[in-house]
Amino acid sequence: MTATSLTYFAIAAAQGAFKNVTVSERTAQAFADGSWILAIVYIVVALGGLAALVTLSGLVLIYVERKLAAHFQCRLGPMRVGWHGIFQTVADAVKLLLKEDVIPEKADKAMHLLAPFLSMMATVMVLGVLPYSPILQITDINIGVLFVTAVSGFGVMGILLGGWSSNNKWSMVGAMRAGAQIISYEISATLALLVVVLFSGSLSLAEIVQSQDAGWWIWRANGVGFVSFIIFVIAVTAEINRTPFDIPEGESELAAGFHTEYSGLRFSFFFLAEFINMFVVSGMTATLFLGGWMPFHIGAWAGFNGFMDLIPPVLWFTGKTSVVIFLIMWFRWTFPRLRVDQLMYLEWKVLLPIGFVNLFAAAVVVLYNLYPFPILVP
Amino acid sequence: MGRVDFNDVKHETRTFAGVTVPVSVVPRFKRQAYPTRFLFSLKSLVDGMRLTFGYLVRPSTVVTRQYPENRATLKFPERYRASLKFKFDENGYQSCNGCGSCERACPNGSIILETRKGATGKNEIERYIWRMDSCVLCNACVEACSFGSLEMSHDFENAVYDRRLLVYTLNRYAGPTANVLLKEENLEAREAMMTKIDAYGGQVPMNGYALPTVAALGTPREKAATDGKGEAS
Amino acid sequence: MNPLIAQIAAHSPGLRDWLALTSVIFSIGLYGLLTRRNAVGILMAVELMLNSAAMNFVIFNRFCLPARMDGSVMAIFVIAVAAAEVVVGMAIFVALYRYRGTVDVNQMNTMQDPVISIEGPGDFNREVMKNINKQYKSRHDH
Amino acid sequence: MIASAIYTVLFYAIAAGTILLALAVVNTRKLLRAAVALMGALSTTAGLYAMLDAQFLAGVQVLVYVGGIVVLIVFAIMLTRSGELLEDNPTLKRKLVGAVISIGFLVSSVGAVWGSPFAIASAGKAPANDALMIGKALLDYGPGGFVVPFEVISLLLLAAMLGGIVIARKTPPTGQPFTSGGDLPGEAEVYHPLSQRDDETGGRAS
Repeated sequence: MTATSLTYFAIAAAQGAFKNVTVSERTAQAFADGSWILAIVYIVVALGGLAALVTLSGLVLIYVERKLAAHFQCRLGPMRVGWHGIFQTVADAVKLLLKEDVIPEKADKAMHLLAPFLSMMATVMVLGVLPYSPILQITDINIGVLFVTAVSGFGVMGILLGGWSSNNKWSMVGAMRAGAQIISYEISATLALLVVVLFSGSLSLAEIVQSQDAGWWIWRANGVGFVSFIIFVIAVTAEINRTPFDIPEGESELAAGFHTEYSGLRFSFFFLAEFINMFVVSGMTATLFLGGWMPFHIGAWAGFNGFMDLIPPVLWFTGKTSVVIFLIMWFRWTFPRLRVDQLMYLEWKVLLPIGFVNLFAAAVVVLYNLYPFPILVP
Repeated sequence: MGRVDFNDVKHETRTFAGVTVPVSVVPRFKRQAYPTRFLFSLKSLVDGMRLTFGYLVRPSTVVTRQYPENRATLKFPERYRASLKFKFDENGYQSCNGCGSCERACPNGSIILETRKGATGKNEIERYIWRMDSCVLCNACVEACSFGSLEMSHDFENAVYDRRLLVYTLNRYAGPTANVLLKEENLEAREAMMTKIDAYGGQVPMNGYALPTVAALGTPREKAATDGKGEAS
Repeated sequence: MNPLIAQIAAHSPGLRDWLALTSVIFSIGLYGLLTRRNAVGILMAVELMLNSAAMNFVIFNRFCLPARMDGSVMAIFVIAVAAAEVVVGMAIFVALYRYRGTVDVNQMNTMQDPVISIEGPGDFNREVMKNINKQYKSRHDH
Repeated sequence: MIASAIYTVLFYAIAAGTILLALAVVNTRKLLRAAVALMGALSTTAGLYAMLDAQFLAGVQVLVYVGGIVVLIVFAIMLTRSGELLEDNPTLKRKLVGAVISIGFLVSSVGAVWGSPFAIASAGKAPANDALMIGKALLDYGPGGFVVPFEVISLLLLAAMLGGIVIARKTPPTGQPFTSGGDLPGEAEVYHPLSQRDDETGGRAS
């Protein structure tokens, strides 16, 4: 069975290797061809790949975060488990798995159990539509950008439920803050994202990447793209509740915010969701503004462009995502936390007006063809 | 961001209700225009990021010390306080005369003095008990001591498995009391009795507990202690 | 082909099945509307009803006029109206709660009659009711 | 054939889920659980929209309902403490009346649906890019365009937003009609608007 399916998969991979199709399309094709096993193999591989991505990127990101945090603060960070503490996260994960899963006595148990899964679901669902490379994407839906914005609502619900069901004042306050913060900053993130949608003329993420063939939107959009890039990075940093916008879990005032009462596996779900969220928003930033898996090209300089094409698209995607992740971590270990009123001030009085003006300017640029590059209309 | 320029602060005298007092007149805080403030905030953000990036790329700034490996080369700040210690001169004598200032100065009763009447009729210290388990290392005893007999040392490796072991005798055994000494005719033997016994100091089990991990108060500690105590009481 | 699969495929949902589904959801919403006493609960029931009504547009669009998107547009309007309704509704509930200490719709009867029955528990409510009654009387004394 | 069978199974599964969640919405005593069930019901409805070839609408449904409306409802539940003050069980009479009316409505409407003929378009194929179609329809002012309703809806949303802010505001602004006096000292202590309506001191006296 295993050998057969592996063979099937190898053949299919060889056939479809250089075609611009997603895993879901291949599954549908296999299904239409009547090869059930191949379709099932595709599904299993996709799900397994997602699970592996979640686990691996979680482990790696947590380690990197701790190391970077340490070095930003003149420390060394984990050094004991393995070479330079490289297995520290694994050890922590094992510890969390073995810990007792405590549920407070007065908690609303069903909701308390459900909340981390909602949080996790919101994150993993976005991973399914990110284009990692032309041939590596779980599914490309028509409304990709809308989908990404929509499913973040489940994350808000997860946090709100987690805070409420713990029956703890700190959790509750943290959850309310998180809810207010996320739905506020979602507006700015959407405004920034609409600029890219305007330029590329499509909601599908794969097509947005394709439209950056001639140059990335961050600079090809005549400054509008750069402004919306900055707004987007700020807004998504707030949306994933990271410092300097981490008032929902402000340690100094709220114990740990909405996940104060969580322990063991469920806490690790919240924790993992936070880091995968960082990967997701960085991947989205890379896809929308930095060209996704598109290699870096300079005009018609064929030699340079050819050299850049040698690097596989997955590496381009990973590299760009890593740069944004580094940026977000750099923010975290540099800036102090904002107060609640400053947070709201920043969103409603600074980012929102700038976002609206920027969107209007982008509309003008697109409408009157004010930019020198041609855009690809699918 | 507006800032107060301290060069603009004027120092003058003013009369309030017939009393003339010197005052400092600080100019009113002025908010700068929005674009200036905006740019200033951006600049401050960039400054902060540059600073932390500098820490990231220069490994020499790392201050972490990896303790068990660098035990031999550990360096402590001058005023680091890890445990209380008696000061002994080169002959092994301490200057403590059992006045009890430290005992009174201790905020939580971590110091217990047992004194006895010495050979010259003055009080002298018999046992200086320091309970590390309740000590907060506040340094009040060291400051209270008029004779400079105490100091805070850098010995920080004091971990034990039993809390009752965190009780120390700080002084050394200074020989039996005078009446015991005088009964001894042999001068050499008298000298020997007056030898400072180092082993007298160190951990003492609390409330007379017999703990397996602590060496019994045997020779010479056991003998010395019983000798001294039996006569003094 | 497997006969079971053929059997299942023969029962592919048609227009009437879809409409029956929305009717069921609508009646569930109606039941909630009639039995709930908490205003927020009633609002949720209304959301269910609005939702099923919006789905009807899409169903008719899909089955009767598949080449156009008018049903989707109407559904988007319904969603927008639902959003507006929830915003105002939530504001009203919060204001009501601040003044009355409850959002039980059975107690929202201050405009009903000069003699007000005190239904709800709690001293706060009682005080409010007494106050209202007193003021009503004093206004009529003038 | 297989696709059709899968479609059928999916339809009945999702429909059953939606109905169960909707029942939970109206029957749960704890309101916050009802809100979670409502979120589930609206998400499964999004799935049904996707099955009706309205992907864009499914996205909008999740975006607006789950990300906005349900979150607002949860906020409303928390702010009015409806989750803690357990709603008392409706009386049997109330339940019976509700059940009779809703089942009566269900029977009559399903009967009407089953009895009436519909002009079902046989050869219908949904357009590939529905977002594009919806966008064009929304901004088209020719025949079949919806630009006027679109503008009206945007006005409605603006009015709702302002109304929400004005109603839920803690202290009413000074000198506005229909408010109780303004940001006066002691305004915060006033717990009922009626208690100061006849009061000449503007809320300052207790």
